[in-house]
Amino acid sequence: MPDDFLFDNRDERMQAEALVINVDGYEGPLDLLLTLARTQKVDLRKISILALAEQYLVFVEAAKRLRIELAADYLVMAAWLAYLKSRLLLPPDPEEDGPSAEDLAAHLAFQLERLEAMRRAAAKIMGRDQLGRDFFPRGQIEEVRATRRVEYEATLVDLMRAYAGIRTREDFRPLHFEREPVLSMEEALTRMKGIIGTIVDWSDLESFLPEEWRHDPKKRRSAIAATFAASLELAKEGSLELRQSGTFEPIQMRKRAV
Amino acid sequence: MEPESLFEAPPLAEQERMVEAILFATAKPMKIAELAARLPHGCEVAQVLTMLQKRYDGRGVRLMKAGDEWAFRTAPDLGHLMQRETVEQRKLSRAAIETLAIIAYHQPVTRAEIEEIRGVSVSRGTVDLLMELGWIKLGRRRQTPGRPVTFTVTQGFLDHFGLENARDLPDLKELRAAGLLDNRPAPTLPDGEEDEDEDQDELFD
Amino acid sequence: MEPESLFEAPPLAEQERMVEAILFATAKPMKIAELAARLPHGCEVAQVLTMLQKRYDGRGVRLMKAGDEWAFRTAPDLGHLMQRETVEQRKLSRAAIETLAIIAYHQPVTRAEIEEIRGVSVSRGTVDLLMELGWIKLGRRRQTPGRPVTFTVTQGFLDHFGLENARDLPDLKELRAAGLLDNRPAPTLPDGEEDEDEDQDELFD
Repeated sequence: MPDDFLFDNRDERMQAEALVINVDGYEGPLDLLLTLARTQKVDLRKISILALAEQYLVFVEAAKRLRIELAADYLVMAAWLAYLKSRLLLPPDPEEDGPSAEDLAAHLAFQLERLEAMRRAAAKIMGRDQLGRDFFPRGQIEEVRATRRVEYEATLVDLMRAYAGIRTREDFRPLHFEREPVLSMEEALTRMKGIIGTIVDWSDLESFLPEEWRHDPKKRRSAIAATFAASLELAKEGSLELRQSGTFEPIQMRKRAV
Repeated sequence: MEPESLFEAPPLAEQERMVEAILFATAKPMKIAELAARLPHGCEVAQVLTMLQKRYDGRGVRLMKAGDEWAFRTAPDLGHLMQRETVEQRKLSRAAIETLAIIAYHQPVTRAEIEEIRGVSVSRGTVDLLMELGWIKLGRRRQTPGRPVTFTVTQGFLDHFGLENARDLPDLKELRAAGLLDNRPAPTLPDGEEDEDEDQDELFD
Repeated sequence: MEPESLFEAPPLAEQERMVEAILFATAKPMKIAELAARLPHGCEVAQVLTMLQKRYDGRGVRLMKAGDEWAFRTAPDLGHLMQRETVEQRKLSRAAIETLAIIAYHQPVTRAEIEEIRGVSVSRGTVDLLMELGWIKLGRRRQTPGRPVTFTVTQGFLDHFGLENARDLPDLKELRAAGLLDNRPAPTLPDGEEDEDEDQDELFD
């Protein structure tokens, strides 16, 4: 690209130099392009993208001449604009696919117009009345006192389950045998062994029943049977003598004399 | 020299708006002199305050004077709106629900009878809680030695549990039929542990 | 079952007093549901708010709606009286202001879209600051590859700038009619370089 093409407009070059000094003031290449576009002093919709691309390239060239380091994205944009410019100037290449140069230019114009619109909108938003600057909230806030209320939950099912639980707790006691109204022979034997030494004279078997087993008929029968079986066992051992005067007569016992 | 002094004070209605806005936004009550310092020269602050007080008369907010300071305040009858109630859901303790169940099924019932059925003593805390909830109340004294008080359930209890009548409560057989009695013991509590705690509670009551 | 439901709601005038008192007591805008939770059952909160808004129309204090929240605020034309209440406002950077505007007009918008509009990357500090100010928040993830997060403005933004609604943004209709709020993707260059960059940005979100 010939130099004189870039610098054919002296005013433009001077303008680019003036802008380039301020390079830190731009928020990226798009911002710079927008600033350059404004120098065209036309509606953004009527802007010449070709002219804008040229302005930008002049800017970059000026920066180079002034030995100002430009961030990479400015250079990427310069390369892209150089490409766009060549596409815009040259007749369309039928071999090339992708968007036309006009599409690319139109999109750039759209981007500039949109950025401009957002800037204006931002300014309008910031120009609105603002809370804490133009209008104000209540200054004296009354604290809301928080009170805590406990609400107890209980459903009918809970209630019924609880009751059922109580009434059937018996059912769920750890397994053990209830003491049946039966005196075991072992118990009777132990007991008899303890008292056998005191039975010197013939005595009725029934007088040796444990006190708590004498009254309830069921228990009494069980105790008689057990005590009788125990005394038979002791007779067999030879430590006790038994006698009965007749059928259904009282059974008597005494210690066997050694 | 302040430029405002060159101009007439704004109309009273405008002064009223101004004082209203200042008193609304300020963090603390303000004296007439402080208000005047914020307003254009020549404002009739005292008069405006009276106008404003009248305007808010009977509203949800009032312009109040405390000493020589003025402030907007919530109308005293609406103070209750400034309380936010947080409701915490809590399960009734097993002791409480069992006691309640026994009272519901056996009413009127004495404390001794409840204890006999539960097999453990009933803490005062439990009875108090059930009373507070409005689910049980004192019934007639039992005409037996010592004339012990009895407990019955209340209308509130019936409402809460959706019962017409305590007699509508299902009996054991129905409970079992309803599957409410699975043949497993209730989650095992070591015997009387919970109630020991309760007894301790009672000591500290 | 709540006992209040058994009673009729208080008369509208009384409801108006109540809402007035509640809103006067707080600096924070409140939703209708929040108000309703503080009022007796059956109150016509929306209707009452409209009544109250009318009552305060033209006063020094106004009832303002921001999104679905309501708050009393001083009339903007009286701001000059309130200088002493002014909290020193942080000067927002141009980047922050523009980013805010882009989010407001294009919401929900992804970071990549903001960058596309501004032509520069969005610094994390900018987004953080706007979040901290309570003016923007995360929206739903975009249902596109990478599921990028989106940003939207908040109720706090509306409240701060006295907007009843995001639809009330300045020039919104005109911008939309001009197609400037369209999501018009860049024509893809043959090498697709630009889009790769965008995707990468998204990966780092």
